[in-house]
Amino acid sequence: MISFLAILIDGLIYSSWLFIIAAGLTLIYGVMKILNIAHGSLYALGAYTAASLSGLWLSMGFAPIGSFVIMLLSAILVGIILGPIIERGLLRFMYGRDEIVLVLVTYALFLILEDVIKLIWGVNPYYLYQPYALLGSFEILGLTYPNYNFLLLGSAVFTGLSLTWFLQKTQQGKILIAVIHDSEIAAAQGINVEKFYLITFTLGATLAALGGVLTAPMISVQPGIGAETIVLAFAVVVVGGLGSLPGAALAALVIGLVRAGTVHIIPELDLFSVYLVMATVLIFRPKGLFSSQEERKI
Amino acid sequence: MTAVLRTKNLLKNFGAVKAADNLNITLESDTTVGLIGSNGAGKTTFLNMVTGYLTPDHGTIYFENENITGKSPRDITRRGVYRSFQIPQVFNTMTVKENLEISVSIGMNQPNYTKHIDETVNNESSIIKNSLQKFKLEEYQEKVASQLPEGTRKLLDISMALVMKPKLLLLDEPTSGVSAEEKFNIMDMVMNAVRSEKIAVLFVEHDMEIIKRYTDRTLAFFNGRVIADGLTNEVLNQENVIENILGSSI
Amino acid sequence: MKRLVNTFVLITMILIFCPKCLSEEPPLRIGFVSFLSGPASSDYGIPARNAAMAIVSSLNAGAAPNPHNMRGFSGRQIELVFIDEAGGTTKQVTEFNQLVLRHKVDFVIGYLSSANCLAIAPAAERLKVLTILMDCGSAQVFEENNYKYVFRTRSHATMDAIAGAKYLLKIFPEIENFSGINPNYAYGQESWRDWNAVMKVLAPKVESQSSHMTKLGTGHFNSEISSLLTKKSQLIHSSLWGGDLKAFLIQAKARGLFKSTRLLLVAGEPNLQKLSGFIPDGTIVGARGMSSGMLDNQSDLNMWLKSIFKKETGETASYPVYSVANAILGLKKAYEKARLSKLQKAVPMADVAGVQEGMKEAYSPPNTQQIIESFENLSYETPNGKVSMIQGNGHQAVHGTSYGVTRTLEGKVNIENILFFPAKEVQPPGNTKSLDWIRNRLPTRNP
Amino acid sequence: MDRTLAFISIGAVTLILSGYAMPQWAVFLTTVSLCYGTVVLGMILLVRTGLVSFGHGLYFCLGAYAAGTLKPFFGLSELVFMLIAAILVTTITSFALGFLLRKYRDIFFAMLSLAFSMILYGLLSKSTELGSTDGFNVTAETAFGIALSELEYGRYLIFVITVGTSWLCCTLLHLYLLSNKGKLAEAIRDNELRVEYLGASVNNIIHINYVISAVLAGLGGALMSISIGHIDPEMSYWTTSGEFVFITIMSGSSSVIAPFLGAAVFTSIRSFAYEYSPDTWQLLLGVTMLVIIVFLPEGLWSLFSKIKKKGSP
Repeated sequence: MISFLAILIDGLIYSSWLFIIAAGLTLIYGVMKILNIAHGSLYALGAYTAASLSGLWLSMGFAPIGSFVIMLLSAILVGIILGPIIERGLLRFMYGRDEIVLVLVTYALFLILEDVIKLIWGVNPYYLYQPYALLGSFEILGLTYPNYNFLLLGSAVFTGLSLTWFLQKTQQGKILIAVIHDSEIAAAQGINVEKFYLITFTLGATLAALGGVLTAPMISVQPGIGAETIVLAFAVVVVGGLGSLPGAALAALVIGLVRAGTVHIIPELDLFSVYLVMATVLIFRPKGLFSSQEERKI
Repeated sequence: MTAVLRTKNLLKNFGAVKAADNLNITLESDTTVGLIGSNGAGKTTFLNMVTGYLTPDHGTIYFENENITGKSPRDITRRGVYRSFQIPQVFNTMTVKENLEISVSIGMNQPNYTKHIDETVNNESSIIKNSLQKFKLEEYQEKVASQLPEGTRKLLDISMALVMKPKLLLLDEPTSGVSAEEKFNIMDMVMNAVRSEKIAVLFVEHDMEIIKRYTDRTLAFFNGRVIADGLTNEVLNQENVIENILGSSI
Repeated sequence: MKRLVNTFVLITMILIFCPKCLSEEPPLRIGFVSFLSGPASSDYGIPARNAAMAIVSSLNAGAAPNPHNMRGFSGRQIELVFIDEAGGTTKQVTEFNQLVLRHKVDFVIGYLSSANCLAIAPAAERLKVLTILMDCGSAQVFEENNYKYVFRTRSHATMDAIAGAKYLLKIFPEIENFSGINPNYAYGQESWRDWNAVMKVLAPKVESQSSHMTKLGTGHFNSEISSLLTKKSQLIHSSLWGGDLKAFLIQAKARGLFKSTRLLLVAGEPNLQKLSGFIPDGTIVGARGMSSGMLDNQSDLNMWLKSIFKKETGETASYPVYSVANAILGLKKAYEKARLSKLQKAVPMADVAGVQEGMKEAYSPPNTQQIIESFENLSYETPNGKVSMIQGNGHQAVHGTSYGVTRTLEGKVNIENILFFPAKEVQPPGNTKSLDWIRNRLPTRNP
Repeated sequence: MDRTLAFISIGAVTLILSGYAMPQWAVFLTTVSLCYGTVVLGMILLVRTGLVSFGHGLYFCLGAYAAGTLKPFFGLSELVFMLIAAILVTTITSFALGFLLRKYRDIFFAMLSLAFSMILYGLLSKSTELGSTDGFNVTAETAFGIALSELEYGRYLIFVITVGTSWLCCTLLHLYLLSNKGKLAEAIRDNELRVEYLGASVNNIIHINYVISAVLAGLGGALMSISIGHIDPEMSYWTTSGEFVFITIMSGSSSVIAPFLGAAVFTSIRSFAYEYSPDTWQLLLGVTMLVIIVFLPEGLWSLFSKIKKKGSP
């Protein structure tokens, strides 16, 4: 009973984290058809920025609770500065190239950013553990969880809902869906597709950074944290169906719960449980959980 | 005359839309049949079912008295049913000549895959030359397919289907997207090639001038059903055809 | 005193017979390989690189204390060529080849990853270049092979498990059960396997409850912590290190895992001070050797190392710094011993025929062969005590280790109740395989 | 005589002859490049078929492990047997997986391949008998029955065998690409539907090409394990496959020589970056990648084909 509940809670927390990162990735893929490996670097940059800025805030003796605001600002800062730099400065010259080439471009970017991070922050770890314990904790059947996890869960739900609202209820969102559906037709109808690419990439980058920002208090921020994350996010996005937001949510949930389950029940399988899920889903749903099978028109 | 193609009670639904509703159609060898109908009448669906791209929900398709229902396009093609497409399906990065070479190499060398392609092409060079000539593609033969004008792409598409000596040829709107001046040219070339080979032809067409000029028999589809079938002149003058199909297209 | 005389003899003889030798001999080139990128760079690779630079520049200036006070290696200056250890064994073997064949380095020092050590060793044999593995823990390297050109100046990881278990049973004899959380790769798996083997021998009644193997770089330990919380084991054995260890501690502390459970960290020391704030008091930590962080070692050598490292980086010397010192000083000692013994042989030869050739040979720098001969079974002083190369046919270092428990005072992590385990208590004698030794109930060396 | 075939053969003979005089480090780099090149040779066959695998590390690793485990499991360390083992294991595995993968295209093919290679990585990392993540050392003690360790030119013989195997793979693949079936690869990339409607089986051809590319990757892995002397599960990690994809895109797929050129350039750049900027080699490699992608969209080989076109208008 305890372990069933624990699997559920642990799985949910892990899923929330996965979803925040995967949401940005799947959005970028949906609109721009770019599977962005540099998403991992943006995640790391978010974590570093939050650790530095919030660390500064705390060391100056301001109210600790304010560090949450700083954290949010860090994510936006990374997204707003780097999103446009990367999209305008590099990616826009690549549109129209093969999807695989675009993956390689972002891989190159990932390599570059890894070293850039090292040049800016060095290799010594940064910590931001204060916010993790700041919100107190709750106990359930003898298991203690910091309330910070609610923040993670809340952020994931908020991200999911607000993106859905944006896509379905706002004018801009509807246009974006048109672009997702067929960017050529959208362009032919006079939609400024490039503007939407910029908006999407910035939004996606902000979400990646947010993922890093929210993780920073739980880890030691140091080189290499982006590399592992990006493969996981890939798995979520692919399992969910590339470009599908609800798909990413479901996939994050499935992968999160499966991972929590394996850790509790058969810890030996932890190393590849994610990939087993990925292979299994792809075998039975070749294009992921949420994707419409399109007949080709001939 | 023997029946090349026979369908029995073909049914196909897409959700609530009936794309094929109890189709019983027989095609004889050595005839040219037109298939008309408004958009969504089920013409392409019929072609797709016959060639195996779609499986009917119900009913059977016989080709030369063999049940071919549910077989793959490849199996059906190998039996001698070839088709062209509304949107030309050619190999875009290859030249016209290479497109034909590939067609020949598949068609003529089923058992001999490991042979060097040049050898195959040399052996069958007369076929390729012939096709290029018949469809006036010689001047384009070194051009890459993606850079051809639409009419030429259509021709290439059809010529690829014809290279293989089909028994039944299905053409899906051979003149759509082609200028008015070009369309008779194209059809003349196609029909000349077909007639010399004694092939049964079924083509889907919106252009009644083409139908009148090139077909003996016409089938009219409406909402997935055959509403008229007979000599072209008679069908085109049938009241329900004028009302449901011709009226809307004028 | 004897050392001082030797050094004096060596310098005077070189100066008398070959006055230009010291200045004219080209510098020795050492390829230095450590993680400069990736997760292991921050706690291991970069401090190691910085330590190598600090130590070499101090040695080149002749500023090290006795017995390492000679400039460079017996007067010859040292140059370092740095390579990143990241990227997998294929790359490492390729780069190793480049270092030796193209950059013509005389020696190679480095390697933290056991996979790299295993892969590099045969390559070193093939290229006949003296290579010192400075840090990797796998016992496999010398227990299953017989290398001529490869040395390891750190003891292998089996010692950590043995000393840890002995320490645990001494301070916590009533222990009934334990669980483990270890990184899911060879080092973590071996660490857990050795630990279980040792516990089975030393305390067969203690129950091994559950084992978690976490992927490197996981970051999220909620599931593992929940599982450990439900198990309520008295002790958690862990060989996590670096970022993973810190993430685990942050998350476990916030969830009160350590209220009822004691922690034993096999590889806790490398970043002990960086763990201030979340490492629970009473955590049992191993030193993976005898780093000064644990032993209050006031020797000149230790003071020297601490001060030059502080000067270079502004930081306190940690585990990898001592690994580098072990490697470089060992090589220096072997080189100088080889040179000295050549010169000593040369003195009686002065009388006999072929004087010229004999002298020339005697004053020429020792070749790899001669250095290897003097390195084998060498005992030498390091900042953390004496190291003896007596295992693996004289190629594998043996030294003692210590364990202690932590107590954080005013933001500084202190270690109390330190117990030192001499080599013979925690290391198999001679060429016995470590797992066999454990299974045979750790017989001590026969005199 | 085909010009490409002549070039490949002259190249192989030149390598073998000059290998005797080349400095050892160059011989080593060449060996590594040839191993990578053989893997990428298989990748370009897939690219021609319109598929990119992000999991070819699977076969690279399987080939290496098949070769490496002959000694511990069967007591064999004959180089020829090692290569045969690699061919057998990769053929069987890819034939089985091919039934599944041949239905996938684009990014889904890439991702499912990735998942499989990561599962192998996980399995190997768990198997302590095979050294877990540390892997184990591999030595070919004999080649064609000749004891390699006793020969002074043992290493050179391995080099010659590597060149020979690459030459054979290259030649055979070139001939295959020119055959009726090989030509269909490009047809499939262009328009699968048309291929089916001409009467050829797209699935079969993809399956065959997949097996061929897997065997080439396996051979590359086996040869690599012999030259490097060590194998570990990292060979199946996604970054290894990523490198193959990079070399493939960098080389261009228009010639069977391109992969070897690409692999040589890649190994040299990486080696250069490692040595001259050990702290920022990733940055250097990333920038180089971008430069190549931007300025040579058709791959390195386009440099040569352009020159050729200029030379013979």
